[in-house]
Amino acid sequence: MIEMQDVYKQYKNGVHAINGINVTIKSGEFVYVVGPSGAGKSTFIKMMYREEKPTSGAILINGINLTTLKERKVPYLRRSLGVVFQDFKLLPRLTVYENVAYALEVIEESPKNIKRRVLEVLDLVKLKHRARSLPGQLSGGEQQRISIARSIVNSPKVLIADEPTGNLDPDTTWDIMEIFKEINNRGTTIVMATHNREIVNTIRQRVIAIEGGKIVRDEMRGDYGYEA
Amino acid sequence: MIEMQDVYKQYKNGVHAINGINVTIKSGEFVYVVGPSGAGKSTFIKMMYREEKPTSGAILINGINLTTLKERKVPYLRRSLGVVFQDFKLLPRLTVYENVAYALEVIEESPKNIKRRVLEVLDLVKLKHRARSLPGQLSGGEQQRISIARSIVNSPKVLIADEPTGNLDPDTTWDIMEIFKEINNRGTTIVMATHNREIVNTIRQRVIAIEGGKIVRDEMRGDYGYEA
Amino acid sequence: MKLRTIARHLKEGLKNVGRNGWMTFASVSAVTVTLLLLGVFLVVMLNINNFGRNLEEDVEIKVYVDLTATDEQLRELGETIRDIPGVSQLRYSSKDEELKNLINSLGDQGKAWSMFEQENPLYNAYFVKTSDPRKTSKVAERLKTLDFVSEVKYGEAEIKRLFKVVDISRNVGMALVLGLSFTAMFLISNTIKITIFARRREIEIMKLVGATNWFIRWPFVIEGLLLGVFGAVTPIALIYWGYSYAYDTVSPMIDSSFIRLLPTEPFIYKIAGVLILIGALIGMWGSTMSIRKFLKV
Amino acid sequence: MKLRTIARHLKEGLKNVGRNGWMTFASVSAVTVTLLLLGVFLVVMLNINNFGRNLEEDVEIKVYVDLTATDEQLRELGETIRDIPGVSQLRYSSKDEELKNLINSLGDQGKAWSMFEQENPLYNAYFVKTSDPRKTSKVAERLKTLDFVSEVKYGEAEIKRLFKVVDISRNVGMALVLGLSFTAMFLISNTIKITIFARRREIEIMKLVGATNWFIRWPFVIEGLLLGVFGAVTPIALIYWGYSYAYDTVSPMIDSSFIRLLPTEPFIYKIAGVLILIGALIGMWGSTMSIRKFLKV
Ligand SMILES: Nc1ncnc2c1ncn2[C@@H]1O[C@H](COP(=O)(O)OP(=O)(O)OP(=O)(O)O)[C@@H](O)[C@H]1O
Ligand SMILES: Nc1ncnc2c1ncn2[C@@H]1O[C@H](COP(=O)(O)OP(=O)(O)OP(=O)(O)O)[C@@H](O)[C@H]1O
Ligand SMILES: [Mg+2]
Ligand SMILES: [Mg+2]
Repeated sequence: MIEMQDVYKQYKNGVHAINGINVTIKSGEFVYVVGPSGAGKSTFIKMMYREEKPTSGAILINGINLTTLKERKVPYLRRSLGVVFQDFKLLPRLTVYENVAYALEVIEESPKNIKRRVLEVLDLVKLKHRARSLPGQLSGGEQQRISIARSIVNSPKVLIADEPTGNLDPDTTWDIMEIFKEINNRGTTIVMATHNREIVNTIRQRVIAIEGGKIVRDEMRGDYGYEA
Repeated sequence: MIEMQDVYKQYKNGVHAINGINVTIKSGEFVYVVGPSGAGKSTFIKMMYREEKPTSGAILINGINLTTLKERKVPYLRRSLGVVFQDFKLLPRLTVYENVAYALEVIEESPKNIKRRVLEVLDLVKLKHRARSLPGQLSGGEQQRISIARSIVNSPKVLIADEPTGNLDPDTTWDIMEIFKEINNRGTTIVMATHNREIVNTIRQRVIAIEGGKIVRDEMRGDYGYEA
Repeated sequence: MKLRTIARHLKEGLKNVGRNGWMTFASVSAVTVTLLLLGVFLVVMLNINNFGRNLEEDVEIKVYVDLTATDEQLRELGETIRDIPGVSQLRYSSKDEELKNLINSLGDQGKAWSMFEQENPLYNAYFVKTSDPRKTSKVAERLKTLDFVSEVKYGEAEIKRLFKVVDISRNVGMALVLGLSFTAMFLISNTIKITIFARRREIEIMKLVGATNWFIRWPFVIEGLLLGVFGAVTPIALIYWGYSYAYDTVSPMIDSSFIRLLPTEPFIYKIAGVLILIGALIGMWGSTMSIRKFLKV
Repeated sequence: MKLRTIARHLKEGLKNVGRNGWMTFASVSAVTVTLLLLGVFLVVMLNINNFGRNLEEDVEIKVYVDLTATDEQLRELGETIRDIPGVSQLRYSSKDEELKNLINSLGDQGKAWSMFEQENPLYNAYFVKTSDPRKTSKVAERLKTLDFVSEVKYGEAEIKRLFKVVDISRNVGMALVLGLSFTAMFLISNTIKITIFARRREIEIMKLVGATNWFIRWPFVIEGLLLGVFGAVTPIALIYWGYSYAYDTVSPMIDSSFIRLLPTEPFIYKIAGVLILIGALIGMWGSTMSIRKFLKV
């Protein structure tokens, strides 16, 4: 369960990115986060895995209070999550295989299990044949899929994805959404920021719309809104 | 005018990204380049501003033969183009303003003109208020818009855009497309790789579909194809 | 930490050395150059130090014996001197030998003096060396109090000057070696710091996917260790080769009593040990310190 | 290149120094430490060199004059000697003065010899110094051929040994300074190289938006120049302060004739010049060389 209470976030340069957010996301939910560019979606998401700390307010994830969580404990929080970053955040010197394996190495998984799991998820995102490439040798969409593969490789309880399909063509996007739906069906909570109206309007789920750092809409089986 | 004759591109790691492309794009045309992830769209585009050299074949842009162009002359080619990179390629240590200004500084524009033009295009992409931020302090979509601003600031004869709306919400996407259409109306050739079916199917233009490094479709007022 | 994780860190540290190609080369060569400098310097300074010690050991006290002393008393005096604490060597020279030495030392001109051979105005003398040259003046004072000792000479002024020169060069040398060591440490850790700074994004990413600080740190520490050790190899080889060569070819050419090079064998191994230790420790320390500030993500 | 572009490059180079914060600090401090080391070393070596020169200048040739020479002939000999090329100083000492010196130098024991004052077995002597101490033996050979010269002495063996010692320390010193200079250059340019390596993506981006190589290069060159100059400031200040202090407090304590420090004034300025020049040139050269390989995009 994810809970935010009265959360505000002001960046060091003075920008108010989040201006009072109260929200509860139950275990097993699938939530879209939508909103215009610069609305605060990524900030909202970054606070969940503690890349950013809120200026005020409280955030709870599965009972862990992120605002009082000790620095030392943060890695253990992150291991229970899977994160797809908007800018991929792949390790440039590691191969695709090693990048995905890294998320399992940190939890000291056995080499045999690592190998099995990594090849499994690479196959899932259709990039097994690129296992030995470096991230710099991949196309934009391929990098994004590696980031997705890494986020699900450790079978996280919560999957947080920041625009996971921005660099993907519609077919691949649907493939990825199939994967997400299946993971969700197995009980994983999914929070996904997206600009993709087609997806939001087709796979109907809870929609949280953020604008100017505030939640302006929160519908259980919502649509994308913002008709052009 | 852009012309490719029998172009092949094999990357150093052995991947055949482009496998025999012949295409002519006339001055003032507006061309979408579509295709699945990893099809070779970015490679196709990178060869136009000579980030990548073809393994064989010839590329001509406005009469300049890129395959025989001297290293020394490459900067002058690039100055006549505007490029929106898929990964933005902003200078991390320069502010938003300085990033956009850089494209004018290299052509030794006068400081007065630089200031006027830069503020003009920042206004156009609605990021004038972020002029003094660093790229790292921007949201994904904001960075993308800076990259767009930089690509049009020197009023290029050819605008090459690699997925310029991947990180933008639909409203902002339409704003950017308005800008592109206007530039195109003033005579600028536009080549734009995109995954956005909505745009391609709404603003009907020439569509070049690439798959496996080959042109599989080239229609004058085409649609996105690939129905999900 | 599981055993396989330790193995993983070792493997990863080793791999990083290869992965960072150019950066590794730059770091290793900075370490190489710095340690080479430090090594050469150490070799030179330890040798100069040794020259100084040899010089000091040349210092002798001359004890002139009263002419009234009988042979028996002369012998007894010799034994008394030998028993004084701090005396390490004793040599006797009769007044006839002394005159011969004087005449010789005056060269051709001295021949004019040879007529005094019948009527020698000189004294019998004992030549004393002390175990620690710094004790010379104390031993000399003691000698003065003995019976039948007519005069004690040891070139007080010269000895003081010599000690001063030796002390100055020794202190300057020590200061330079110390300064150079700190410089070496600073430069090596600085270089490592910059290369790690260039990888701060990677460290951030590692943290974001759930790595603990130690999980990230270990491969870096091992990498630093390897950089330091690799960087120490060339200087050690060069110094070994160069010093052996210098010792074998230069030292026979020097016919001086005090300018002698330290023998190659144990000396070079000590230098090698010092260099490899500095390389390894600074390498590890440098990377540990450097990543610290990037771990706060 | 337009004037405003030159101004832009200057401004940009200066800005970069500020923008790169930590990297600038790391580079400047590497330059600082290296140049400080080099500076201290230069100071020490130049002084040792100077000691050597002073030592050499102490070398004298003794010319003993035949007792048969009249006062007139003695005077003429003096003039002839003065005219020999290479002779720079000439001092006369009569045989009576010589005897006094000898008796004094023998200390208490010498008193026994004072009875010879009536019947002096010594010679009158000229003391000759040469303009270049290395010419001593040549001048000595020439002196031997003159009339009324009975003997020429100049401690051949001692001089050769002295020269050997001076030569060895001078050569070792020169080699160390040279080695250290190269090391300094290498380390400085290496550090700059690494910091630029960390910015290679930026250089790539600049090229991709149409910058020519020189447009990219200039700010880097200026930045390198500034890094070098900034890095030279601290060493110069420290050496200036330290040497002035050493000169004012240490030199009065040293009562030796040949261990004298070089006077502060023109000496320190030369050192400062050398350091700032090395800093600036290597800084510029380092950045120019380093960005070269990243400009091929
Ligand atoms: N590190 C930062 N420092 C300062 N300001 C920031 C930082 N990151 C984001 N911002 C600002 O905070 C606001 C919200 O940014 P955020 O990244 O959350 O937007 P977003 O909703 O994810 O937008 P997008 O759809 O473009 O990714 C923006 O105005 C942005 O400029
Ligand atoms: N620098 C590189 N080195 C080696 N292979 C590369 C490199 N860049 C791209 N590739 C490979 O070339 C193929 C085409 O890549 P390209 O980036 O052109 O695809 P794309 O059509 O732009 O895909 P996307 O829509 O995901 O951006 C891919 O299979 C990719 O893995
Ligand atoms: Mg975002
Ligand atoms: Mg692409």
